[in-house]
Amino acid sequence: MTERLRVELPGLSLKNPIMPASGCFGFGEEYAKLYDLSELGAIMIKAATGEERYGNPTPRVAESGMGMLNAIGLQNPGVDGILTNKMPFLETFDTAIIANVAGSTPEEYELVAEKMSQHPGIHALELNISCPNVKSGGIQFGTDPSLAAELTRRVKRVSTKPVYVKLSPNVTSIVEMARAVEAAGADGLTMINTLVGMRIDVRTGQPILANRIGGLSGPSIKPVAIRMIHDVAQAVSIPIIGMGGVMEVDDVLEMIYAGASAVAVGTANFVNPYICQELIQQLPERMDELGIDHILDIRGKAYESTLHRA
Amino acid sequence: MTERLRVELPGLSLKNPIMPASGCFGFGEEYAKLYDLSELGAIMIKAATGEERYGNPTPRVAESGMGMLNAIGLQNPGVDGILTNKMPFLETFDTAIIANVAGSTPEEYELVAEKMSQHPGIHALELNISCPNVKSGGIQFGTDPSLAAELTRRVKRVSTKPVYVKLSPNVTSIVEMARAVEAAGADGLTMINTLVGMRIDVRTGQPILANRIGGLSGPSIKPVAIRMIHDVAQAVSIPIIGMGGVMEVDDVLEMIYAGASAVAVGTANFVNPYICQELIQQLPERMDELGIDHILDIRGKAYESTLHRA
Amino acid sequence: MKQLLTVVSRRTVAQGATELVCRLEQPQDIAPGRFMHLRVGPLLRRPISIARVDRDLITFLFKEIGQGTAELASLRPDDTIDALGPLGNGFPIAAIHPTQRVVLVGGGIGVPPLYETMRQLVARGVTCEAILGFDTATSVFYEAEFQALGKTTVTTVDGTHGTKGFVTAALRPESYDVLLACGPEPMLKSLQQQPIEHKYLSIENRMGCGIGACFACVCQTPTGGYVKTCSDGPVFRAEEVVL
Amino acid sequence: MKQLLTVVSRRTVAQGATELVCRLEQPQDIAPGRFMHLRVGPLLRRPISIARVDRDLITFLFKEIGQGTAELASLRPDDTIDALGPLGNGFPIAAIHPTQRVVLVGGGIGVPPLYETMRQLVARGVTCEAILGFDTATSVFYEAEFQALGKTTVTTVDGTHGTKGFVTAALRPESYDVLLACGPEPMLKSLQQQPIEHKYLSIENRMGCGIGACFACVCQTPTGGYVKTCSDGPVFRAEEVVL
Ligand SMILES: Cc1cc2nc3c(=O)[nH]c(=O)nc-3n(C[C@H](O)[C@H](O)[C@H](O)COP(=O)(O)OP(=O)(O)OC[C@H]3O[C@@H](n4cnc5c(N)ncnc54)[C@H](O)[C@@H]3O)c2cc1C
Ligand SMILES: Cc1cc2nc3c(=O)[nH]c(=O)nc-3n(C[C@H](O)[C@H](O)[C@H](O)COP(=O)(O)OP(=O)(O)OC[C@H]3O[C@@H](n4cnc5c(N)ncnc54)[C@H](O)[C@@H]3O)c2cc1C
Ligand SMILES: Cc1cc2nc3c(=O)[nH]c(=O)nc-3n(C[C@H](O)[C@H](O)[C@H](O)COP(=O)(O)O)c2cc1C
Ligand SMILES: Cc1cc2nc3c(=O)[nH]c(=O)nc-3n(C[C@H](O)[C@H](O)[C@H](O)COP(=O)(O)O)c2cc1C
Ligand code: FES
Ligand code: FES
Repeated sequence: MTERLRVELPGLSLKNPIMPASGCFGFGEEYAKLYDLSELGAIMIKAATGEERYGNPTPRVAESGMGMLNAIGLQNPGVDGILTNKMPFLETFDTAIIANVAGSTPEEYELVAEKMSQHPGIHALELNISCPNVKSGGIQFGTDPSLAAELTRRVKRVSTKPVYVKLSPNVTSIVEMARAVEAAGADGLTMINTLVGMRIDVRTGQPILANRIGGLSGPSIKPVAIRMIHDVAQAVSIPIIGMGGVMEVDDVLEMIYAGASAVAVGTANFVNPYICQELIQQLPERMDELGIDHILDIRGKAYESTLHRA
Repeated sequence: MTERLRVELPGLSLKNPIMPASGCFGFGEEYAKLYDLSELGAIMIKAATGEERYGNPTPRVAESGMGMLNAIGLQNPGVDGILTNKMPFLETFDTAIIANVAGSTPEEYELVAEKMSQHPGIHALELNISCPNVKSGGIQFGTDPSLAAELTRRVKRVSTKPVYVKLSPNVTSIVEMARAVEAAGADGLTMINTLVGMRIDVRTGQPILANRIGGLSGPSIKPVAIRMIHDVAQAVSIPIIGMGGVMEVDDVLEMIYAGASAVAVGTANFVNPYICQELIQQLPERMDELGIDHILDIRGKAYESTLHRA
Repeated sequence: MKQLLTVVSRRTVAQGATELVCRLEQPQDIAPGRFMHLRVGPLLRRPISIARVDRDLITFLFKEIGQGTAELASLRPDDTIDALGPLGNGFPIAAIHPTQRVVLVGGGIGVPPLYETMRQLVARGVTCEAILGFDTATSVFYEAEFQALGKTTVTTVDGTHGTKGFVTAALRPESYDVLLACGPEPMLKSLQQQPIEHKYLSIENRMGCGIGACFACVCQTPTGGYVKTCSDGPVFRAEEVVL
Repeated sequence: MKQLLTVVSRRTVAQGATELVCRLEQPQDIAPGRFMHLRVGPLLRRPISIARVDRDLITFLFKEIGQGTAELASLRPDDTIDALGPLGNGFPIAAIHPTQRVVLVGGGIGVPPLYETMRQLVARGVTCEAILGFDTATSVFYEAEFQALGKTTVTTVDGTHGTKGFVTAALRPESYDVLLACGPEPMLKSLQQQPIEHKYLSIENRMGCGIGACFACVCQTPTGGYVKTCSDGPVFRAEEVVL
């Protein structure tokens, strides 16, 4: 791995800026059969809750244009199950592990965050305040700046590891949300989570997803992600891990130009399970073509040159 | 035209529920060369402002996945120009004309609305409080419920025709916006306008659109539109004209199942200029296949059966 | 696991049903009942069962449902398909003894995986019987192909071909030791209740990843747990799953 | 106006440049400089100039830029393209007298529309000269085709073929009455300043509808007004547009 791709973020020393997004890579086991996970910059593991959860009924996914709706509903083995059964395997790889922390109450978030942060194999937490697929908890924290700030403060208090807050795009002002959690002590931001959407089956007249609504991800949401990263990067001084519709190496560059310091890949793993590995391999060549020396040389350049112009 | 497609809405007696969306059909002149505009349920004409506007610099459009970003910036000949030069032609068709009213200040909205509503050839107004592409005005009214309500009240006061308010999807709660404008006297809603987005050209590191941000439309936003229509339809009692990503006859049905009473088609006109005509022709056959007698028999059925179940 | 398939031939085998024969990049033996995850449609892959494999040739049989299968149906010789697979776990043919009486029950577009299954069982000396259910005469396919392998009964809902009714109309549960089935959920549900000792059902579920990572395709188990259709299945013992 | 084109042949004419010959559904005469709006890529159409028309055959020449043109370049004989057109207003060849000295100046992928233009002018008895600018030797195409119609000078920026430099390096403005040009904006800008009486420029602009309805493709005029590239152009008098 060349040093041109190295990115240093709070708690995370990444050999490259590419990582699978939470919920789109399980706990790595399936993808480890396809390539060496040590090649990854980091792995954002599936959301953890205090107890094991079964999630929503099926159908849990639907397609729409170049997007995917999902309503998995935070199915996971619970924080203890993850620490006991999933972490030992993940620790065998030379890559950073970011634990996605979810819950229905602030207490549940605290419990999960505290346990996760104490595990030596976990490098940082990603506070999931933006899951649109669970009835209680999740999205309310993600759409109200003061609730989000309060939750961030509480989790920061119990966590021994840096805390990244995952922002929801389903808000009037994502900049306000970002500022609120930064002020509350967030070490970084990850964005964006999915847009709330619905598809209806015209044969039945009913929503396709059993949960009715789901989260829209994939190429459809990329322009929304780029614009939000672009706006937030200028408003905060903590780093951003960008995500939303990344499918190709140019999408990675777009996100970094917009202000992200690293990039997570979600839905694309389902389309091409080798995508993260391929993006890491393709980055240096594409950077050569575009005359980019270090990947972070372009960070935020989409707005910085405007500032200079002004 | 069969009566199975007829839809009666405030100020609008539509022979069918299909109409081109504002800004995607100009003032009908170009499309009139392709087919008889009298076949349309209605025509939503391009936004009008108090004075002629040139709009944003180019490039004004970009593509992204199955979506399109535009930043036209309300280019239009001004309300007087439209009434003098565009309405005479539009009046030659047997279809309802809906005038899209825009502005930077409440006074400008009032001026445009008053003039438009007095024209006998205009059947209803569409209050555009959600254009993301203009620096001042437009979107602020569309993201703050009390500003939106106040503007609706003012426009209702001066308008002699029913007023439909066009909602922006770039809000935390579109239901709150819908309720606010309903309470302020709106006769109907049109939704959704575009999602704010950005694309960056990796060769320059700069946004593709000269205006930097633009409005995302097309299939990419359809699930967001469906979900918002579904939520709003249950919260208000005024009718909804749905739009956002409609490309096929099943998309029309999806919107009506979700709660819309009529459907507007935007971006799809650029992909296939005959699309509105084709949708109108295909609707009865598709309704036969699905056993739908009158188009409004399915209105809101996606949630009504839930209510029954509950 | 990822490979490019090259279309060799395409033909319509029944109304709305297409047979697509492709060349595998990596010729291999494939246990019956597994599937390939094909990159068609705008974004997500489509799971399609393997209806037949001969060294380097693979056959799919599918019904046009939406954009993805329509795209598949429009492919022409020399077109390529980005495929992931074979995925999943198929029918446990190695565990079946030639002395056991086997019935394969397929409903509509659930028929395809049973064809390769019956081929491999017959090759192993197992005598099989097939019951294939379709809606109507024009949707029947592969009847002759199955008949060449063993006793085959076709049922149609409207009685326009073969026995009138659902597959259960032709099923004599007491005559079998093993049931292998694939088809629509209502059919599988009714087969679940049949008094046959070994029952294996291939189930369908909307998929994301197809490899067990995304939890899109879970199916509940009677004990309150869950299995993943893509990686634990698509074939399960009838007692293992709540349909 | 909407028609299905059927691909007849496809070949690479220079590095990254493809020539696609298609059969028109509605054979027609087409004024040079007009374009077709082709449905490729995920959503929006792509405007591509008409490089040649012979009764029912139409030729496009294009450079692979992104997904849309890559898709076009991957088409094979018998594939079809959903096309809208011909659209726009082309070069005013009917207004050019055989006595006028005409120069056609093309830059890179601006060259294609000039080929049909020169063909039609020569057919009308007008003597034309062509100056074709490319980046480098490997990107040069259609040199022989132009040469067969009249005097043709090729320039390359790096001097690897023909005259070294930009097209202006080979342009002697005093020798022409009419200039017809198509190419990148900087080239058109410099041609705008040339002391030639009649100058017509074909400009490019990102398009939505392609027919004048969406205001995506406007270009400012010196008087503060605007024109639409798709329906008023793409060819304009040099004095009409602010580049
Ligand atoms: C293990 C497995 C094996 C299958 N084998 C076959 C086969 O051999 N022949 C055949 O005709 N069909 C088979 N199917 C069903 C087939 O996958 C769907 O018909 C197909 O995905 C529909 O895609 P579409 O784009 O045409 O339809 P659309 O309805 O437009 O698809 C939209 C989305 O829903 C999913 N989807 C829709 N219907 C189904 C379904 N029944 N099962 C799973 N996903 C669905 C699609 O994959 C896609 O993600 C199989 C399904 C599974 C799970
Ligand atoms: C009137 C006209 C005639 C043209 N004739 C030719 C021709 O004969 N040969 C040729 O090679 N090219 C021609 N072009 C340019 C051609 O349209 C673009 O190269 C093409 O649209 C790029 O599409 P893409 O999907 O490959 O690239 P992408 O960059 O992926 O396209 C993304 C979007 O930007 C638009 N776009 C990108 N570049 C251009 C451009 N230069 N002009 C207009 N839209 C653009 C695309 O249409 C699409 O909507 C012409 C353009 C115009 C306006
Ligand atoms: C199937 C699926 C499951 C997801 N599960 C989670 C999750 O558990 N926690 C979380 O924070 N985000 C989850 N996400 C959101 C993704 O991490 C990511 O933010 C989003 O999908 C946008 O990225 P993409 O377009 O690359 O997929 C999930 C997304 C998908 C598609
Ligand atoms: C090029 C373009 C111009 C538009 N101009 C307007 C406008 O003037 N007024 C308005 O209210 N909406 C305007 N819109 C928004 C559309 O009317 C519509 O709400 C939106 O595009 C979603 O529908 P669609 O996905 O079918 O395009 C415009 C959209 C596009 C793509
Ligand atoms: S489809 Fe992802 S777990 Fe089965
Ligand atoms: S592209 Fe729509 S006006 Fe020219």
